Amino acid sequence: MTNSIEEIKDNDLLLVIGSNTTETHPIIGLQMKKALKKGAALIVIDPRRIELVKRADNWLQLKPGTDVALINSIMHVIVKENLIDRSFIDARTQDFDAFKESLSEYTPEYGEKITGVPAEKIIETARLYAKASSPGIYYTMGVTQHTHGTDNVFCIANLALMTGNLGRRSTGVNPLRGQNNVQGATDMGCIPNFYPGYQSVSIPEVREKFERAWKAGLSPRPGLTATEMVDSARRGDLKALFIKGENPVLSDPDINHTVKALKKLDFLVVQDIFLTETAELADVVLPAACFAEKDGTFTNTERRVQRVRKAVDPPGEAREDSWIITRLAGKLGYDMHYLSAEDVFSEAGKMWPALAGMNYSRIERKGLQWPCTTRDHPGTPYLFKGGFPKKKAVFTSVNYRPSEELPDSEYPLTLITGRELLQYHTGTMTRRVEAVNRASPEGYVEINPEDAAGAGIENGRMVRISSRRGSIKIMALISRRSLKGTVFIPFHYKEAAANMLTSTKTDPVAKIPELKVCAVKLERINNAREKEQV
Amino acid sequence: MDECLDKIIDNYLENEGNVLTILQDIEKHYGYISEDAVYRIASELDIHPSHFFGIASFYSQFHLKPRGKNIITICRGTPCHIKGSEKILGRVRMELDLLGDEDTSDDQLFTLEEVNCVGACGISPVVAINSRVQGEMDISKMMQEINKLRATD
Amino acid sequence: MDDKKAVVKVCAGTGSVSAGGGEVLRAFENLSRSSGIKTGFNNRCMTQKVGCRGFCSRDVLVDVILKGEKTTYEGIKPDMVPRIFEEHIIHGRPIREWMAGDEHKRFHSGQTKVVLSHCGEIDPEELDAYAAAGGYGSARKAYTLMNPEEIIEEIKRSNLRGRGGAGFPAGHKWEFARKTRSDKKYVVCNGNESDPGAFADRCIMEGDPHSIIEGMMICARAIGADKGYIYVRDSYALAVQRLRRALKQCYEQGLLGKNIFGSGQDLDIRLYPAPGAFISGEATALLKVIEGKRAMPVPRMHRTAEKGLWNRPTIVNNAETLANVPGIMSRGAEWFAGLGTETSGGTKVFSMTGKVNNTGLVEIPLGTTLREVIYDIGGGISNGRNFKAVQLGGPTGGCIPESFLDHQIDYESLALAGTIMGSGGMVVFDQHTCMVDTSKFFLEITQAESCGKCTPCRIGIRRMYEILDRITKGKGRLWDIELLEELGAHIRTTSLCGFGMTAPNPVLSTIRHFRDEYAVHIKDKKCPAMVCKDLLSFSCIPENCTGCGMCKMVCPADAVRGIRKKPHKIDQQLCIKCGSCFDACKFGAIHIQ
Amino acid sequence: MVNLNIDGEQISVDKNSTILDAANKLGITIPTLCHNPELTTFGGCRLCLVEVDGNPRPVASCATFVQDGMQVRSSTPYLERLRSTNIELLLSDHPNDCMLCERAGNCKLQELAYYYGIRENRFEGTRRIYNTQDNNPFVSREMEKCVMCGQCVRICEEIQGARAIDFSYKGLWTKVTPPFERDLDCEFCGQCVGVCPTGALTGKMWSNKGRQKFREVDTVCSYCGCGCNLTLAVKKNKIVRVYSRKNTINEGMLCAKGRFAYEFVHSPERLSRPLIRVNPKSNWVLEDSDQPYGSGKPRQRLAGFQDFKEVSWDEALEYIAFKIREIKENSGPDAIGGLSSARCTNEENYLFQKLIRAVIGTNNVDHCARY
Repeated sequence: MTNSIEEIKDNDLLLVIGSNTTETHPIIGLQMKKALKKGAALIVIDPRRIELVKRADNWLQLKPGTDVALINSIMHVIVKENLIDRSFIDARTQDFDAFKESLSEYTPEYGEKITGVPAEKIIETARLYAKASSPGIYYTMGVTQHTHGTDNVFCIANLALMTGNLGRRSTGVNPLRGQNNVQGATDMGCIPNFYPGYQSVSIPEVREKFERAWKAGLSPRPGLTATEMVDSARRGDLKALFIKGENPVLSDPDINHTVKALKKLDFLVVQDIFLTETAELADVVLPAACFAEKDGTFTNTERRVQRVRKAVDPPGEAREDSWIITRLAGKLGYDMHYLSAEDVFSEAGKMWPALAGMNYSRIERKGLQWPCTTRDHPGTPYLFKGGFPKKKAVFTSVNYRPSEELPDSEYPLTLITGRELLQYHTGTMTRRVEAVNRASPEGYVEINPEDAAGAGIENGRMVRISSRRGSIKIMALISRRSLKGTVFIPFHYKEAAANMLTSTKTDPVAKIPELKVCAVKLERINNAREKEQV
Repeated sequence: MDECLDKIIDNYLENEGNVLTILQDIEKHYGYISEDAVYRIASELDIHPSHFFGIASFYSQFHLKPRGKNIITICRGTPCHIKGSEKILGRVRMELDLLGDEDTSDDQLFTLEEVNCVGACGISPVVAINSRVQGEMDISKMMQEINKLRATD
Repeated sequence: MDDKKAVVKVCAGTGSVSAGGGEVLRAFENLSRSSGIKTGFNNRCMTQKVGCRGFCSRDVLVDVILKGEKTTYEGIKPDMVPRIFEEHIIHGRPIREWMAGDEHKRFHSGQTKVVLSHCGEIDPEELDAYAAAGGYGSARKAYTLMNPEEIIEEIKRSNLRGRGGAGFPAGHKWEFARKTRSDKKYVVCNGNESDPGAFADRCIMEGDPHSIIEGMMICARAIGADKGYIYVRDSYALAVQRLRRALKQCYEQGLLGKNIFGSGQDLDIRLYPAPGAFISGEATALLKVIEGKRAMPVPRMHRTAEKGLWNRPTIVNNAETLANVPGIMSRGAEWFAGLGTETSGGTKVFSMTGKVNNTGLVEIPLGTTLREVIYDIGGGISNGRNFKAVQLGGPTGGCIPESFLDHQIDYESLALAGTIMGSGGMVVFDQHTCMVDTSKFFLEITQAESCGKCTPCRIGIRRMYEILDRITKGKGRLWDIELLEELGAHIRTTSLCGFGMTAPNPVLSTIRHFRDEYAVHIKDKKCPAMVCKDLLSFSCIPENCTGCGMCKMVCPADAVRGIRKKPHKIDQQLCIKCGSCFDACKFGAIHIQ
Repeated sequence: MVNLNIDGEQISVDKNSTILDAANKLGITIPTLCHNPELTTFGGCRLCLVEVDGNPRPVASCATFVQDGMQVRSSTPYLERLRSTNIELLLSDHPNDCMLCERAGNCKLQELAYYYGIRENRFEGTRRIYNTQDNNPFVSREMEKCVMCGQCVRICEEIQGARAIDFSYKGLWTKVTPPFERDLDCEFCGQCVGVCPTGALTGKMWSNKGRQKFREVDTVCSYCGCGCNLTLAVKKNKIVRVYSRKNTINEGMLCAKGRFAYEFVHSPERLSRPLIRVNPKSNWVLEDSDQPYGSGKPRQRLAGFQDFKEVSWDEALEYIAFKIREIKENSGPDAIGGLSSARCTNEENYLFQKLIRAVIGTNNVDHCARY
């Protein structure tokens, strides 16, 4: 997030794209509700009639995967009606003219044709956003989990730049992180091309700095992303995988593919708190401690580093991950010795200036938001106040590309996957909570009433959903939340796993799989319950 | 049933309606506040059903359960009380065999209600039988009325 | 009135309609029509429905005006109509024995009709009738000749005070709303009439709906409102119907809507029929209901005149208050102020019921004494019994004993006597009324009608009711009177809204004036008025009993034993103390102890 | 700014402050049950009454704006008697259940009753008695204990925007209910539980796990990215309830997962010893595995475990080190990869990528940022 959660309430316009915020980020949802109560306008861009739609001033129900066309046509209107922020563009950006040119064909009418959103709504949205004084854009995986996810993000950045809506309080672009410490894991360098603090592995000076600090030779080659590792394993190139606290069998696209790949590995280590579906395929399983059993820090979606504290002992011989990692490093002949979690934290701070100003006593009561470079730096509630790191922000022209797998006569529906309120991710944690299971006991496929009628399906019936990759049995939930021609499945339920169906096509840059669009078909089946009755 | 709901919703949309007017309409059409109707209208209009229940349960005029075929309303206003409405009430309860907080007879023929005042205090005690107000009521007149209604069933 | 025509006026208030007013009217209409064919008499006779005439104990009341001379009949039933028609209308011979007698004259002559002046005189369903009586002249004046400040000044000088209970000066209220800046302002007519037993507002709404609309128009002009609501309980079916019709006529005539009287000001008035609940009459609760919420009062951090409906300046005035406004504007503030006392101008309508000879609506100038009302207008206590107390202000008002009968009726002296003006309920009790039972009766209503929001009202009133209940059942404790006094004062002091602040009044006032009666209930387990049935026992006096069996027949509990022509006995175990045997016995053989 | 005097102390506050705000600023405690600064003013409990010179009646300090020159007394024998009577009234309609109540020791009503020394109750009478149980999975609703402070209704409407509950009925029988008194069916955020001053609303999973002498540990929620601050109440090495403090970034608000979904920590299915595979990887098919989660069975008896044997840490780590060295030697470091976790701490993630990069020697390290 460029801004803080606390700033949301002062937005005068909320533009929510591809984010079912009230279910996936309930507490950020509360801040949005506060803003709405204070009179903010709300624009929702989502194919589903999510809860926020009820409160929206404008709802753009686009066809899945047409985000680029939609945002480009919104920007077309902004240019055409001269609602751009010229002084901001001149002072703080470059390449605007070429970018402006690229928008010319995206008239609202053209946008309507591709996205299905009426041209008037596109025009109205453009005006509302461009004229707002402190608008905030909020998005999550609905924007990024596409083969053109990077393009979508560029579009959003362009939109904010051309209207000068960045670098102010309550004004910015805010991807909402879906997991407690995605931000931190990325910050800490658990990505193949960056060391901690987004320092590129391919820049020699940077590499040397880390080699000196870590007293080890480092590889200059950027590594593989998670999806690439799975592909590589299936090809037989990757021989060993160490998975810590992840359940790719359920969370990655195309489960059959993932399982085949993992089985093909020579050696798989899984370190987790439960015997997950992935762990069942492991050669060695290591029992880890959960969040309540260790000390450390999490970094939330607003870049706030906060203290995690040990409350209880882990069960049996389960150990904190840091204990396991340092012991293993020792066995491999590398001395990794730390007195405490804070010891590790201060090493990270030495390697990454944005964290250098923090220590545990500073964040004892309330966390700090990076960048926080010195011991008296108050942290950074919103980014780009004084300008962009590269001096001038670049406009990136993008063109609409259809999603990789579009519905056809054989697979006529588009599948969207996502989360629901009570269950969480692959269910490893929440499905072991009795109360959650009682309230959200089973998976379902949300089907538009018209599609359901077409297929002769009643509410609550078991149906079969298939894609080119696999098929699952699942309960039908007929609801107007879904756009006609699309179905939605939450991916928490292993017995009706959405990722049996999804495609492994990824974005060429970010390597994000296209989990939000794939083609499926729907069939009614006679469920067991029904047979018993007969 | 659906037509009924549509009418209620139309009335709401056309006449600056609110929860109260919808409840009045539901009561009018169904004779009580049907849970099913409330839930369907609530989802149609995106108003939470708790809003309806909070108001419906506030007024004695709204009924949360289906009612009998004939409604006997006994006024319990001050003048009627002084002129013996309690005696009539007790006798009718006995006659209809209503126990505890029951208000509808087992044969669903009668529902007995009390009202604070129907505004006809000059002719108290007042009883309304199927909204027909009858003044200067006494026990024997009351029994005749009940028997008449039983006979016509 | 054209004296060539015979005019028949049939009272058409709720009381009258339930007494057969509709049938009486139809009988007149039918006769008029049929006789018209025969005699060509039709043109001379017109029948009108008129609003309540206040004298409800003598319904159905019929006026026959022949050649300008008005004759009033009382207690008319449909089968009596042909004779009136034949003898009076056709032959000009009034029927003496059916004419309203002295009581009727007395009932009306003691009153000063201001708010009720149109009720019973003009057809409430016709705008023309109202206009013919000078209606909407005041509104025209307010919109075309006066500026808002002048209107407010006029109302202030008239000493008009809110007739809904608390008696806040109306002009001041309007001034607050006038001075508060807002994009929108509202005027709301409170026609909830919470008080069971009071029906003044209903009669005005039924009998003179246009006067309320005109009052609202003038108020809207004064404060700058362009939206009004008439809140009326939907069980007042006739009032709802008449108001709806009146509003429709106003829109048709351009009296409401855009650009009223060419003043450039708009006014839209909506009728808001809502279910009746006692608490809805409280202004903040009433506004919540219009907002579509539960009728729960909110703390008055701001005046409603400054922040009311949807947080906009809002005037909430009682129907009677608003109906007074046109008269003030046309006849002048001095005239109105002159009618009342120094602190409160004008008249007040009371709904007099209970054990008086003449019950009905009574309009008197403020400052009249209670004795005048009860004895002169009301004709004294019925059945020749003795006056015991009079309850004013409805279930949250207080009871006043005989010693206060010569006090003036105005806001201040009523407060001194421990009661309130309320919405004008007046119930007269005779010596056969038990004051403990009466208090319990009122608290039974108020404990159920509490909105449940604040602690003292929700739980406290219920507890007072329970204490009263045990006293009337002979289970009172020695300290119960003091406990009631403490709790009553506590509820009065700590409650959130006016409802809770006044709800203990019936108990506190009766303890104040009739403390001994409570003490007898508690210490001697006796009810001196023979009302609290748990403290009574019924027995048969063998010397008087003829064994006629009447008591046995009426006893709902089969508690009477005995064979014909032999003295009967009452089984104390079975007796439910309903009193039916006592009423049925013609020989005075039932003894109550 | 407005100057006023409370209990002899002078204070200057903003003109939109209430007397209660001003008193709080002075550190003067005025008892309340229904007041919550985040919510609209309710004015229902009538405990915060104060005396203001010139006013014939005490006023509710939560609902009265300050005025210049106001002389306020927050505590006099008269006021204390009024407060005590109101508590006594509340207790007359409250079950005598402190012995078993989850909130005993942490209950505002109990505390006030103690403070005012109310043992005998002069107002005993009808109590609300409700027999129906609310069968929702999360929130225990014992409405007999409700003091009608209305905080739950207001927070549900004003903050959560859910309106899942409202007041219903009237008089003594006024009650907070879901529509038609059905079972609570909402987002289960538990905001209502967080504000309830008594034992009327509690977490169902709290019951019989202990109610006092907790160790409170402040930490951060492990679900979504909002970073809500949690306080874990710990007793005998078990998390027994979860709540959030008001002065946190999430302002004391939580969602159903953060507040109620902590049971997994103590699940008997937790891994507790390192495992090494002994049987070949079976033909594992997802759809046919109908082993439900949360079956409550100890982990050894779950399907899946039969392919493994429990080993010591030393054995497991030696084995891993051996295999890694072997593969690195045969296929080079880039044949090895590591997937880290967005669940884990910054420190652990830092160490993990350091392990992969500095110890194994490859940049093949990633985590699930993309899902």
